[in-house]
Amino acid sequence: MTNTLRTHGLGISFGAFRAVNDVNLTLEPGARQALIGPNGAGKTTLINLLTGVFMPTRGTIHMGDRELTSLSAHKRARMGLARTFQINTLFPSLTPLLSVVLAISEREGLGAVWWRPLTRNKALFDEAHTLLGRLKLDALADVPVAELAYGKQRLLEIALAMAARPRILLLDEPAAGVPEDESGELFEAIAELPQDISILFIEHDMKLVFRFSKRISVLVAGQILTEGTPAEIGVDPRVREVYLGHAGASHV
Amino acid sequence: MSEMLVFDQVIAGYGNAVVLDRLGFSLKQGQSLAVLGRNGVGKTTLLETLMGNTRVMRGAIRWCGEDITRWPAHWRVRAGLGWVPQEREVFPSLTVAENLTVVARPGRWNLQRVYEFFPRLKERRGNFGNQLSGGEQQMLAIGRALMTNPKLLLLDEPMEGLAPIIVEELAVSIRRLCEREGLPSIVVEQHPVLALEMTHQAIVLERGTVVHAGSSHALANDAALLDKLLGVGIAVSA
Amino acid sequence: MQVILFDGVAYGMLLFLIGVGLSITMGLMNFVNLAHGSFAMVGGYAASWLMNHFGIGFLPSLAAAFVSAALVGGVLEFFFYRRLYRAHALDQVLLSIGIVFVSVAVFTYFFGPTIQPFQLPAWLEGRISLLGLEVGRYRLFLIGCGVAVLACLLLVLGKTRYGAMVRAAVDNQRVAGGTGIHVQRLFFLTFSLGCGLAGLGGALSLGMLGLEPSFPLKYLVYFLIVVCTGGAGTIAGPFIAALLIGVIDVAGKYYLPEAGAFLIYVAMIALLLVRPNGIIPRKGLA
Amino acid sequence: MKPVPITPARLRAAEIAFWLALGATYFLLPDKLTLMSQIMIFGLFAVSLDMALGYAGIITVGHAAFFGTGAYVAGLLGKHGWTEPFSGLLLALIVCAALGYVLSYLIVRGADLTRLMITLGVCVLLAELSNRLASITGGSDGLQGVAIAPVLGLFDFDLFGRTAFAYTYGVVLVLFLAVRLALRSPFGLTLRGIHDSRKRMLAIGSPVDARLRLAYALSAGVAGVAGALLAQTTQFVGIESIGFNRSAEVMIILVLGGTGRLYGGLIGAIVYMLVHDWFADLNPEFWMFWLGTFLIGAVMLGRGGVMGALSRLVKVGKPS
Amino acid sequence: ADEPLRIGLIATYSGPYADYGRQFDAGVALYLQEHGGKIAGRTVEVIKKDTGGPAPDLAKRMAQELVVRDKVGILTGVDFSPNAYAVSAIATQAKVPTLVMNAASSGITTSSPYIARLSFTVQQVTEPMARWMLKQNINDAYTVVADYAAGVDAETAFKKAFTAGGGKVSGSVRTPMSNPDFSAYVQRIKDAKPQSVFFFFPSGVMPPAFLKVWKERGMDEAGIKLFATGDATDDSYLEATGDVALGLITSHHYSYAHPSPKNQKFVKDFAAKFGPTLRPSYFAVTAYDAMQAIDLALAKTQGDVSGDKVMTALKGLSFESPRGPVEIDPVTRDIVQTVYIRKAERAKGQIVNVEFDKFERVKDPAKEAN
Ligand SMILES: Nc1ncnc2c1ncn2[C@@H]1O[C@H](COP(=O)(O)OP(=O)(O)OP(=O)(O)O)[C@@H](O)[C@H]1O
Ligand SMILES: Nc1ncnc2c1ncn2[C@@H]1O[C@H](COP(=O)(O)OP(=O)(O)OP(=O)(O)O)[C@@H](O)[C@H]1O
Ligand SMILES: [Mg+2]
Ligand SMILES: [Mg+2]
Repeated sequence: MTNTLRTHGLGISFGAFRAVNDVNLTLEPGARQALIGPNGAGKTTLINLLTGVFMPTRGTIHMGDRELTSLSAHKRARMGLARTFQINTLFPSLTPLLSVVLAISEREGLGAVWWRPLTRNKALFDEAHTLLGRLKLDALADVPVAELAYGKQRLLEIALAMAARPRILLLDEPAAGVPEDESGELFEAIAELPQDISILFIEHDMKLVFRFSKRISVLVAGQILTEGTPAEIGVDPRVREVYLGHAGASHV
Repeated sequence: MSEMLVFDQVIAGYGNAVVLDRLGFSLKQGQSLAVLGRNGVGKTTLLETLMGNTRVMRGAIRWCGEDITRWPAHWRVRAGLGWVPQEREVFPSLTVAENLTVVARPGRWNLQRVYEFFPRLKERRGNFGNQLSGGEQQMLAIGRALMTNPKLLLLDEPMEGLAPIIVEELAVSIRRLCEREGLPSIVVEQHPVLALEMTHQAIVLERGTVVHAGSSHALANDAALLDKLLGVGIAVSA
Repeated sequence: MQVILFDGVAYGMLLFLIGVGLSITMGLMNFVNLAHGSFAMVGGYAASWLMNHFGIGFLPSLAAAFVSAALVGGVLEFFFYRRLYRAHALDQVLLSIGIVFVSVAVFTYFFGPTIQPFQLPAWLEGRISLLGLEVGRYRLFLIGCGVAVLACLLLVLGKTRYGAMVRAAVDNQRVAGGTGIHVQRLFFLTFSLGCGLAGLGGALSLGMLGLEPSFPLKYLVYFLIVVCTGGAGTIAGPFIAALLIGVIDVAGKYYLPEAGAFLIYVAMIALLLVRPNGIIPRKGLA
Repeated sequence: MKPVPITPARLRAAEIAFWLALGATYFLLPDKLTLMSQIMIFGLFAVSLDMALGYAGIITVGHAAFFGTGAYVAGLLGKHGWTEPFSGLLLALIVCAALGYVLSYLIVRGADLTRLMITLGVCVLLAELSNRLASITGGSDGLQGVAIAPVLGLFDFDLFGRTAFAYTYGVVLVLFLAVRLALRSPFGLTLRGIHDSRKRMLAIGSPVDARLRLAYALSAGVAGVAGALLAQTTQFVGIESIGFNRSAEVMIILVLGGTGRLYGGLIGAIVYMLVHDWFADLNPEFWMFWLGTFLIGAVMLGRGGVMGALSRLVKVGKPS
Repeated sequence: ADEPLRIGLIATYSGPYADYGRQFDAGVALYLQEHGGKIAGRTVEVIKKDTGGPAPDLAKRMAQELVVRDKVGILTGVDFSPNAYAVSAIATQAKVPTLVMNAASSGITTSSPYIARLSFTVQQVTEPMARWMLKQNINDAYTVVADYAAGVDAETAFKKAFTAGGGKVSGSVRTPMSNPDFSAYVQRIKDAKPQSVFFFFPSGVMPPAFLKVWKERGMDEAGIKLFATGDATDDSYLEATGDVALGLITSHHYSYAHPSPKNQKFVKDFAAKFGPTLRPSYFAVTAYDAMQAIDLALAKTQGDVSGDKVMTALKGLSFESPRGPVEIDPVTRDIVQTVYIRKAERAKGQIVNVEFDKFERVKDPAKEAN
């Protein structure tokens, strides 16, 4: 069974406005693919379509040979489609540890188990600690999320997505607000994820995009303008004009 | 009287937690300032304190010679502080146009000029605040601050989430605002190179206090110092 | 048939008039103000007291009802409400219930537990012929008032910056303050306006409902129905909801009297199932 | 004012002390036993509301729908010859949980205000229905002729309310422990997550609506037991058991005690009902003034109810 | 006997029905004042408990506490039927004589042998109205009642008596208890054009609201006659109800304007004690009578308050009340009294129920039948 994520003619309209229009996108297993494009191009909306936050007005989404198009968000998540949010969407009153434990317990299908204390399940906590350690959040494991600095919250976003042991990971500007050196580390951590996980990430930081992606899709005004390797995209004059400005050249 | 803004040994935080610890610096009239530092050192808290959203336990903040430490936020805006919060925080139940007009104060900046500055906002003017893309929200937050016709812009990571081409343009524009229109800014940034390019002065924070203060130009050209303060060796080489 | 429709509309207007203040304090300002009826009661007692003891006319008494309720609202806002704008909705519930209890006891103490005497002025009594239809004058008057209040509010809240400022401040007080909005004054005025409208509604209800100290508890459910089915935070929403509910209730009781007590709630639930965010959902929260 | 740190072990000790103290009122307040029983019943009712409101975040002002249904189930059983008390409770639990589950389909889908109004509407409709079905329920005169056999075949419900107290105490304790367990289980954590961010819960694969339905049904079942307890110990069911006023009252109790804090419901019931009883004895006409002042004072002094205030005074440290 | 006589008074002192408790208190206080604060030679201590309206669990708890903790000898008050039913269990269990001052559901006295009633039953005041209407050659009626137990009792009793006497009930409607606008119902009646309408609403806000619409709709001009039980013209509410009440014919056991000397003294003393604005309503009279009944019963038992003795003494007791002669049925322990037909009129600037016809020694018809 392959885990290729494929969309066909995918689109959504808000009123008369076509935020995403006729997108054919393929995400191969093990992909490290970047999705770039001007502000308001529809990148986040596309991820929302893929994860089931929005239902498309047109087109289809397949994962392997299963059609996801009208599946609800949590079912897609169960199938291994995890994401982070561009604007932090965390559990402010929980601690990072409990947040991750929660994500793991839902992954394990324990969410409806009400007759057994949580603490009885040591494995959950061990796994959570390991994961937090990997993202250098272990020191903050018991601080309420609401009190974490923004950058740490960004990391927790990723931790929550990873806790789901995803097969496909969709990252919406994971490094925004994270200092440069750490964002590099962060991306390295992501790149080191098992090769069978496919990753699609949105990022406006071209250093990161060019360093970590193997393939780049460029979305403009809701449509895929072009796709290609970093080298190809970096020199594409159309991409430069609408998106990169002078930034592209310096990274190629 | 050439000091525009002075932080005098400010101790401030949230509830009982101290975040800014005897933080002090001053900024001259017409100069813009970069605030650098790693995650969680208190950059945002500095701006929040300037806007009166934290609890100041000791010290004073002087703006154009007046002690504004205890002023309510809306007085500070009237006195010329224009704030762009870190998480953008546009008003979700107002349209783009309303988000802008609702805070409007008389001056050079009006709806039309903001739309010229960010054409994208004009296209999306009927959308509600929560129906915007991340970058559009960022533009709106900046536009909203401009609409208050401030004397000093407070930008908390303004470039976050913006497309490279817009970042480039915005950096140029912010510098130009300072030079041509006399509207300086305090810029909090994760990308020191960018921030230092845009500003005259720079301070570096660590655990809520200033560990370095100097000219932006000097700091930008001192790779070793930057690396020591911020650990961004890779970035500087670019 | 037309009479039933007319009665329904008039009843709906009454619901709108006593509920609209709540769509400002609760809908617009997001303060779960269960004490709305207490302010309506202040207005009602003010009007009936002025009329009974000083022989003041009905119309001036209505104005007085608005002013007195707005004043009481302003005072309570200053001492209590303003401290809880950012608090959890349930703390607001507790405060406002406390205020209801106190108001019930205070009015019982000063005015006794029975209903207030009230005599409509002669020009509002009886019926009048309108397009061949015999309709109650008072009901017609209520409709007039309802439309007038609706028009004023739409103008003030919709077309001016004031309304947008309130919404902004409710969305995010911290940032509203940080962009120059004087949130405290704005809320004070808006809250007083909501209370004033409640008072006006309370006074206008005198002609149909009996006014007694337990008024705030007795009609609480009706206020909530109007505001919530209409769509909190809008003015036109509650207006339409009130009309719909008024007509459904009156028509239902006329044609299907056995179902009398169920109708209004069934209608409400049905409306909410069809439109979970109210008839006119508050914008930007979709 | 710095919070005083306490260890989880101390917290456990405090919990045990709480229940011992509650049990000790049997000896300390022998002529207040009926009040104490009713306090525990309303405490349990408030705890059930807390599951829905505090933990699952379902704003409901119609919880008396289940309290009343439970009361009628137990009452009708007793009236028609099934007088064994425990099985009456069990049946009330099952019926109410089922009713809660069915109704949850109406309730879980909406936004806060919608939920508020739908729960309110359903509650009023059920109250009206029991008024209409007077031939079964006794309508507004109440259900008379409820007979309950001695508990365990040994202890008759006496005039002094001793049996009622002990019976109530036992049942409330058992149910409370069950609720406590549920809230400390993975399911409890899920509820906290949903409360914080529904969007994120969906993204980590949690079927949020199904979880909320489960919470609502469990909460309805517990509320039903509380109602059944009241019916059995008073051997009467008034139509007021099912009305909006009762829903509102239990909400006040819970909010006063503190939502989302497990003990909030019990503490709220103790404080509210004792204060109410005290003021009403002192001044039967104007106790509402004092009670209202008390409530206003309580919010002004501390948010989040009694438990909210307590939680600011102490901080549970990690076991060292 | 220097031990004071403790009497537990369970009533509504707060909320929408707070007038009931206020009137009870006034009646009790007046009687005690007239008798030097003593009954059967013992000083009386009245312990008040507020139920805040119909609240059976509360009422039962209060009864229990009164008996167990406060050691009262007698329970009284009890304004709502569910409260009475709930209290009856305590009365039986503790064998405490309980004198119901208002609760009007017929079955209450049957629910415990320790309950006697000094007020009235719904049926008792409804049936005479039906009979009287028939006497006036009104044989077509439409009934309107509030949809709760007492309303249904009134409807049933009226229908039974009216049809038994050859009348025809051409329509009936039950309105919800919480019903701000009566226009739909009144319009329905108007379109049905019955000869007459009989209505029953609990005293309080419902009757004035109904009467307002009745007037506005011009029902009198349409020739439809209106009748009700005296709950509609409760003296406590009558003045506030205003002109819309004028002309309404009602049946009840007490009017403030009852012309007997006993009542005139009662009213005068009442005004002297509580001021001119508070009128004694039928609640105050029952409370006054309940005290009188206790007094007479204890005189028979020589101050013994044990349940069985007091109940025996109460049975068959008859005395003169401000409402007229009353007696306690030895079999049912329910009151037997005169039911008057009255008309709301303006007299000396006040609106009062003027009695102009009566039915003597009316028993509770609901129990007669069995
Ligand atoms: N609910 C909505 N209703 C109407 N328009 C919407 C809605 N949500 C998003 N949009 C519009 O759709 C467009 C695409 O938004 P999206 O968030 O996908 O952009 P993006 O590519 O992620 O941009 P950015 O890089 O700035 O985050 C934007 O112009 C936005 O204004
Ligand atoms: N509301 C709050 N309550 C308590 N502590 C807080 C709160 N907000 C922030 N903090 C703490 O204050 C410190 C400084 O946070 P601040 O947001 O100012 O950092 P920052 O420098 O802006 O970081 P970033 O680069 O991530 O935006 C952090 O340690 C954070 O945990
Ligand atoms: Mg985006
Ligand atoms: Mg920051």
